[in-house]
Amino acid sequence: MDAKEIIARRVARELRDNTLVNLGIGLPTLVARYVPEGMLVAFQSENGIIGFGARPPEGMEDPNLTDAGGGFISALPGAFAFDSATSFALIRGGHLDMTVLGGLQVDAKGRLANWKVPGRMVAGMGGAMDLVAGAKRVVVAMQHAAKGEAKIVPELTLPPTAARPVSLVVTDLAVIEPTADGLVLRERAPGVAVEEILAATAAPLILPDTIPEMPL
Amino acid sequence: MDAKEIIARRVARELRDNTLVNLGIGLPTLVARYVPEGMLVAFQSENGIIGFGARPPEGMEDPNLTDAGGGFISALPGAFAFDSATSFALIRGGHLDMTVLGGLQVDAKGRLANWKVPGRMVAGMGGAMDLVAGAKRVVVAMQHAAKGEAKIVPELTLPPTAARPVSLVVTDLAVIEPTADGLVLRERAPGVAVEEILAATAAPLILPDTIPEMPL
Amino acid sequence: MRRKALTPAEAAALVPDGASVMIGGFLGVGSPRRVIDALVARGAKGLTVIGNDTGRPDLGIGKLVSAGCVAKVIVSHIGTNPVTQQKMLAGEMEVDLVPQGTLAERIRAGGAGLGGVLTPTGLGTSVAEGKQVVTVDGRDFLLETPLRADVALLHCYEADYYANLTYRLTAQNFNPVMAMAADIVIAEPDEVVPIGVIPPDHVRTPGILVTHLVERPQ
Amino acid sequence: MRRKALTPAEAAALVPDGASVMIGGFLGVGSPRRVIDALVARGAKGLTVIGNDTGRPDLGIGKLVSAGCVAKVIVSHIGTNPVTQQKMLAGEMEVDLVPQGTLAERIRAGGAGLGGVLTPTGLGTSVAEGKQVVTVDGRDFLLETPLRADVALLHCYEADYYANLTYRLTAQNFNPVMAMAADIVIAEPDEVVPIGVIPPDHVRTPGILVTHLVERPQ
Repeated sequence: MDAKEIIARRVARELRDNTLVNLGIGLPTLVARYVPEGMLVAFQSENGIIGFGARPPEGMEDPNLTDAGGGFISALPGAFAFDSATSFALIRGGHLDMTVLGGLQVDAKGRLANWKVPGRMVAGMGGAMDLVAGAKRVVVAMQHAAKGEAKIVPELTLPPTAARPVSLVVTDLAVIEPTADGLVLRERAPGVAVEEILAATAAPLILPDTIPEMPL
Repeated sequence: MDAKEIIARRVARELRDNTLVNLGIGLPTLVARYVPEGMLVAFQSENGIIGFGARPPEGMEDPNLTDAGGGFISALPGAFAFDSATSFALIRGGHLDMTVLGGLQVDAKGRLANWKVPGRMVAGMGGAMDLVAGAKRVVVAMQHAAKGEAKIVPELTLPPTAARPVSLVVTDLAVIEPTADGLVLRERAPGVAVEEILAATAAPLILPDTIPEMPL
Repeated sequence: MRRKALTPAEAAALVPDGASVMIGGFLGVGSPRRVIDALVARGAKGLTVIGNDTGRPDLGIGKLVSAGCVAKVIVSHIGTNPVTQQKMLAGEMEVDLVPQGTLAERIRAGGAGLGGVLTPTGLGTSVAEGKQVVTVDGRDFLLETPLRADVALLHCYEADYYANLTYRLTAQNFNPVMAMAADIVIAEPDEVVPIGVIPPDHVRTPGILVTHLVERPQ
Repeated sequence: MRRKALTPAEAAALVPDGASVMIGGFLGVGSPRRVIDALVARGAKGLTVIGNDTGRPDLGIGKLVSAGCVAKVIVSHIGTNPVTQQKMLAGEMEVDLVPQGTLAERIRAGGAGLGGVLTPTGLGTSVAEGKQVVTVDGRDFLLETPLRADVALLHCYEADYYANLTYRLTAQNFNPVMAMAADIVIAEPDEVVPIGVIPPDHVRTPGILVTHLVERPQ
């Protein structure tokens, strides 16, 4: 199982029945593949649809039906299409049970940075700032480190996406929960030792008595 | 021709081709009867439709299609139905070319009062405050006096509907235009002398050299 | 979520005495008549009702006023209901009057997570009393704050069993904004259709906002 | 008003060099492609473009960026267009980044006559720099001001000859709010239908907002 699959499978465990969930573009979209059997989750794509499904068969794509990354999707029975003002009224208004976002950095206070690397890469925040400000739960899905550099850091060195802390961070090595006391190491990836996680993490981690392996 | 018909016919002369117009409930709704031949005016009813027509024949009414006074109406080809937020976005956003409202008082500054008589009658402002704040032109259609009491007064004694002055006042006796210098008497009703208008008006009126009869 | 349709009485039982309740409709058009009748039958008490108007004594929100279910109303217009006027003057019921467009925006703000909106409406009138005036680009505006409620009672035209809703002509009015601004959202449809029958572009309120669905008229 | 449909070139001629232009679409989906191509063909210059993103170098608003038509963009995302990044870093084009939900609300406010809205989005980030913070019921919000433009270029699914518009699925996005927030509003439909064919409940943008209609694709 590669790093992305580990992350996506573990994040999928955070899904709950009868909820509305937004998946950011990139890694987070993989989560939709691992919805637990029998569970009904409505996915929102912030470009304007709730209740979308997989890419249609070749030749049956509709240029007016895409996800937020521009990929073709299908509409499930009971889908709802809407404009951008409505989309973000749903997001900002607290009607979204969970959002899953990619991350460049998370710091000891649980703050996320994911839209800009000054002087190098400016993606823009897109919907991320609204999602972090408004969703009931914010789950960050990201690789634990990038090119050997820790992404979980004492203090953000990149521009923050919001002042509000995220709810949970899921990486290929660990599940980490930001709390008022600091970052708590909740779970290890299969076969990963706590020492390995500590070595790959620049921020201090609080270690509970038991740190089980992730259920995947 | 009775007082109401005079007022409605004269206000109808203010209609322009290809415009969006809101008619307040009561006297202003009569204006729709006198749209000049060949002119296309879209009427908005603030409860949620643009492009409505007359009451349908007996037995063909729809309980979900009414005007702001609760009366049955019909939908013309090309009509648009909408919710209250959209309705007032159109009104407040300056998309309405003209509104015609009833009035209790207008003062020398052109300010309108039309929603409350303290201690006696509280109708509520309904959409009137938004209409006066947002419409490009605000025309007041009212009887010149009520039970012998002047309704055009030096200073409002009733609670104002807005700080913004109205554009024109049309009564059964006169057409009066609020200007920066004060109220200007523009026209007389057929057969009505200037002296008669002055006697029925408590606010000072500016008298131009010629004060023609209203075209009806 | 698939939703079992409730009877109007079951729906009315979800509205606690003393609750704040948004009720869709404009002079009763687009109001949930069956749930209103069930609230009257139940003898609901002490409600704060947010809506466009208080209808007429035997119409729309007016039925609740006449039956003594209402402690306070937040509405734009009471001119068509003399019972409201009497109760207000007698001090039996509180009346908070809000310009119609401001009412729609305040409810929308409550559902959209906005802290408020700036409007020119009401400047220089009694509506401005006690409110903050904010200047933007040299123009003054009133700061109007969000409105939310414990319960929203909606009328709609069609619903499917996800509670996706459509509205009809002028019966739409306040229903869509209210659907976003309450903790419990109860929709009373004229017709219930299978999931998948309403095209995605025709849905006006998504089922994820609606917590309870009332059965179609029997 | 009944509207004669224009060719894309005639529509592009209505957009002056140096104008501020709102353009509907999300990564090109729901963008008025034929009018964009006509603007490129005309060699438009110095535009300030307001939209969700700058598409890709050969897609959506990106075509205007690549062709050098654009002096400034006000968008939420540029990550899919390296040409935008290059021009920004080279100082050839100004980029103003706005959170997507804030962008939608600012445009809506511009069209709805609001002086601004209060949002929690952007608090504690660089988006808050230079903006007023307003406290409502003990919570902080950013004051975000309205956006309007000289011209709005929309894509729609159907239009009738009053220019009543419908949109389709995710091609709706920013088009409806932009329709309310510009002096000149040009709609590019996939299909033009007779007046009266679109039911009143299915119209999403009324023709009274649309000043010019583009012909259906030939």
